[in-house]
Amino acid sequence: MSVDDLYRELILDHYKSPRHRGRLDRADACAEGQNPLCGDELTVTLRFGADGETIEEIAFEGQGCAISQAAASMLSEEVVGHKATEVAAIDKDDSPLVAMMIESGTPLTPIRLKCALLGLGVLKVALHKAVGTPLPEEWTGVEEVEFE
Amino acid sequence: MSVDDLYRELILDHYKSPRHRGRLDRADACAEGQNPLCGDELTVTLRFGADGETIEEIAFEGQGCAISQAAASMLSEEVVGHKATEVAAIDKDDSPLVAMMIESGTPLTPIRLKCALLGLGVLKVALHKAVGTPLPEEWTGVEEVEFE
Amino acid sequence: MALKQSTARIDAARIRADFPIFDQLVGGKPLAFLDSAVSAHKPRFVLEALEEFYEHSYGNVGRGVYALAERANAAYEQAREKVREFVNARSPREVVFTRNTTEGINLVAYAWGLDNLGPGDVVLTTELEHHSNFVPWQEVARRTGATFKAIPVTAEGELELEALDELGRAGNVKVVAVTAVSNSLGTIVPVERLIRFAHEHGAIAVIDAAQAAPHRVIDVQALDCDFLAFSGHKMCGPSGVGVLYGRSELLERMSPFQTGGGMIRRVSVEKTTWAGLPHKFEAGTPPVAEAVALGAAIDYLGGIGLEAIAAHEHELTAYTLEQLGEQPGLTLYGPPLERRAGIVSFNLEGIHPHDVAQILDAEGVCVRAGHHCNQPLMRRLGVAATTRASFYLYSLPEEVDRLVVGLERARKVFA
Amino acid sequence: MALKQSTARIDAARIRADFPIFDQLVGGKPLAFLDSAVSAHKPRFVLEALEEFYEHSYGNVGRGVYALAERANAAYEQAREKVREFVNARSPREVVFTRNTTEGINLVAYAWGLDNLGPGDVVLTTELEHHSNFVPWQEVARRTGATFKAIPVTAEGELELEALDELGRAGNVKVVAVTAVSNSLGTIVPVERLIRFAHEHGAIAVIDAAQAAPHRVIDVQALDCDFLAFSGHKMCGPSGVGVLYGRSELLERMSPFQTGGGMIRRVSVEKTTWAGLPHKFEAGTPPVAEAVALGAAIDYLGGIGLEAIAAHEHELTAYTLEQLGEQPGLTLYGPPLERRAGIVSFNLEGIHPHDVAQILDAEGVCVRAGHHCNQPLMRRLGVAATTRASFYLYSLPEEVDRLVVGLERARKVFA
Ligand SMILES: Cc1ncc(COP(=O)(O)O)c(C=O)c1O
Ligand SMILES: Cc1ncc(COP(=O)(O)O)c(C=O)c1O
Repeated sequence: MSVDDLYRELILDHYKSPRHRGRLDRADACAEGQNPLCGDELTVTLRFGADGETIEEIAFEGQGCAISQAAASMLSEEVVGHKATEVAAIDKDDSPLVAMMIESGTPLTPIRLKCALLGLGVLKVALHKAVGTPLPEEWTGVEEVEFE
Repeated sequence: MSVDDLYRELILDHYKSPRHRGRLDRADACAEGQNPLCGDELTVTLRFGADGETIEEIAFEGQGCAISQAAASMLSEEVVGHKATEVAAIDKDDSPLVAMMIESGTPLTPIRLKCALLGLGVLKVALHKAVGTPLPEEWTGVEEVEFE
Repeated sequence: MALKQSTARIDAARIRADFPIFDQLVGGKPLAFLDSAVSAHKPRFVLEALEEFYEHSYGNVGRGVYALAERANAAYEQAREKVREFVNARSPREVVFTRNTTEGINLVAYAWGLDNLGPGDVVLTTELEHHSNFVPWQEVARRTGATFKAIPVTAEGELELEALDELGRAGNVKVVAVTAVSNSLGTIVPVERLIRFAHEHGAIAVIDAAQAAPHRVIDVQALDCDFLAFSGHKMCGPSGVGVLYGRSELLERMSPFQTGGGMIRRVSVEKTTWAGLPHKFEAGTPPVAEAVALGAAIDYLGGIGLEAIAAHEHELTAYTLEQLGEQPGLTLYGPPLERRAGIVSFNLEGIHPHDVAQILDAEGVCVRAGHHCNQPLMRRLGVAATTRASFYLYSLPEEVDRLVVGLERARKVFA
Repeated sequence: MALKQSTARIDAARIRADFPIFDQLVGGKPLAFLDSAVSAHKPRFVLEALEEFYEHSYGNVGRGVYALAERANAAYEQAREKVREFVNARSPREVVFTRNTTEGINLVAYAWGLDNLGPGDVVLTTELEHHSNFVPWQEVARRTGATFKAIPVTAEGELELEALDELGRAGNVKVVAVTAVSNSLGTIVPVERLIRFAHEHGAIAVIDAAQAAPHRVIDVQALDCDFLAFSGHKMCGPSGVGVLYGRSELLERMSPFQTGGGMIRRVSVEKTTWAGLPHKFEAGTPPVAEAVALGAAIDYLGGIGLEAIAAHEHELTAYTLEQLGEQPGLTLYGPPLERRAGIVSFNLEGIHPHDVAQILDAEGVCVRAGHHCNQPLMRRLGVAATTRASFYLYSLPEEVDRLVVGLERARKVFA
């Protein structure tokens, strides 16, 4: 994978101008997670619609590399309007940034994949805590850092 | 070293007819020790002369290979009449069986050396406990098995 | 884990050519190597994988983003996946790389035991155990105030399973730690029975597979054990690497064993949290190259087939029992052939095993002499030591013949 | 452990030819390998020693009486003697082979800590520590009820030694655990001062020499430390082996850490006693081949000379600080050159270290990006991560030049 493929315009754009950035007050679900390899951290907060299961608002906050931040930003655009169960079922290969790299024939390496999946993982943890949807395997048994 | 060198007549003779075999009553010094590699065990008991430091009587008891048993037997013949401090100063290369093998140009290998030195080690432990002579390095810090 | 008789046969003489150690003469004689239970030799295939890794892909794991680091990491995780398949674990998250069997058992004894045992609890092992599946339990019992007990064995070296009823009635059994195959006697232990016993009493079942994994198919799901440990060096892999399989539900709830780099989630003076499985149990730089080479060993053994290897060893064992049975003054230990892996322990009357082994060595025959890290078993058998021959895929009947000749010589020397 | 300037110079380009890893192109480019602090590459000399051992002398240690086993045992103990000389220990009994630095520290934390720490006692480490010399102490403090404290560091990453007075006055310090060289910043720590402090207060001094042993002469007698740990893989040795030096008086009085085969004197259900040093601390089959190859690495480094290696790294570090100091938007971390080993950490404004490392990788430049297992230090520096270049005997100034070119490219990509 060439560096230009990886740092293509879309990713840099999301990195520099992240969508749904911040932290919601009165959130219905929230979680915080780290990528232990690099120390990157992301916090997600979200609110459901009236049905109590459709994501109406979402916000990510944290610090990390372009891949992890852009992946969270791209994900945030995709999940609004979707039900918790649908989001919990998103396969890693279907998260937007990862899918884009696969489609372009330049899949992420395993280590960078962990960066790209931090946002999805944290989101699934939040949904799990709020409405009991399944956790991804790599997050089971991990002592969850409580959200203050 | 050829097997015949190792199992020369003298060694087999001491193995089959060990000298100073047994256990003394009313011993002035005693100790028990193992070769952890093979589980061989030897117990030594001894009595000092009137000066309280010259070995007057000694007895070894235990089980083990021809080398360990013959070495203890040969040693027992050598130490009678010697002072505790003299015995504590016997270098491993000077214990009778080991010295004999070195002289004949067929020194023991490191693992068999441990067998040959079990008797000397146990004896030094006994003297250390009775009259405070130094322990060989390999016996320091070893939890000594108490003699009942 | 009963012996699966298979029609596949291996050509041990051809296999032997894969092992460079046999290319040399030792003391002017070709090696008759009958000591594989202590450690196996390495085929060229494994040594080449080791070298290839160091020369082209070496790096630390789980950390770097550059290509070489990704390559090392991928090779390491691929080895883990090979191990997962080898023992049929549900997930590579259940596969922890250790130094050896001993460390795997210590890991469970410390990380599970310190937090889950206390006065009144019973830690149950057996008189058949290698010290590595005996002393760690004795130690953790001492530290926690739990009671340490050992299931007795018969004079033939099989577990006295009738003792289980009473042990079960007495209650409070929290751990059942048992070997799958005895390293001294070759006894094949009915571990399924003991695992069932453990679970009926709410205990965890810990299997020492050091002597099983190299020789017979292991399926941790079929066994339903909670932990299972083995060593790479006994199965044609390098020294310095072993495996602990652990049921993920248990591993997830356990404290870590060793702590440090690579196993944390977040560290601060106030509080530290742990990484997910299996990394939580792999503190510090792991034996990276060794794990990769163990993966190659699994490939190598897989190419030959464990069933075929077990069948080959079974034949050699039958032949050895037959040959040794005819030797004057020779006592054989252990169970009958049907319940025995490729290990034969014996003693020659009036000659200490050390001396037997020394004389055999002069004939180029390598056997083990001693207590084999089985002192409780030796005490049960009423001996201080035995001489032991053990087989592997490269073992040949000629080696057994040379053993017999050597024993005759030993009798002559000591006549 | 101050930097010894030596007039000896090494020919790094020639040395580089000893390392097969550099014979290849990665991604079409020669390697600019600036990540030796995480793990070093291996010279052919070491790989050949490893192969030679497996092919001719492989065996388990301390057990067999046959010639091959004696050979393996002798090679293993000879490696121990080489390590003894390398750190100037009084006796090989003070040299314990471990898996890595992390295990050495865990050994002390468990085997010394569990029996010697309790409520009211203080375990003192520093904010500079690698997680491997931080978390084990935090954990043993938690288990024993002791208090865990960390000596603070300055913004330049040096220890605030003034803090010692108050810590000393508060009393009850039982352990002082400190690194000799910071793996993130290269800080050379005045460990002599801390060891003296420890002994003045009746504490043990534990030195993490993971980043020191590969690069500078260590003399445990001159240092007067109680324990000192390092890893083989960072000093041209194989993965899977490390060393713990321990003062014999302490090791003798300590309980074992792991238990099992090879470390016992006598085992029974009622009571087990331990073998003498160093075997008491080496349970199970050790990393035999790895220890032998580590011995070869010591020979290799000795042939070149640690002073010359340190001097070479010093020059490269000076050059790097100079080059990077001119880069726009680049922040350098760590102490001045005089108190710095061959490690340089930095950040580029607006670009995360992971992205920097990824772009550098595309240029064939291997650097580390992350928290380097130093989260408490990162927090002190106010960053989540840094990019780090680190040097070894085979490092070349051209590699630094390629780093600079790569950084320019990173700025362009993120412009
Ligand atoms: C200062 C320091 N301590 C400890 C360690 C841990 O070494 P290992 O992973 O070999 O146990 C490292 C290696 O990263 C280090 O740099
Ligand atoms: C049954 C059994 N358990 C445990 C062990 C210990 O294995 P390791 O020394 O590789 O830890 C052995 C090896 O001797 C063994 O045979």
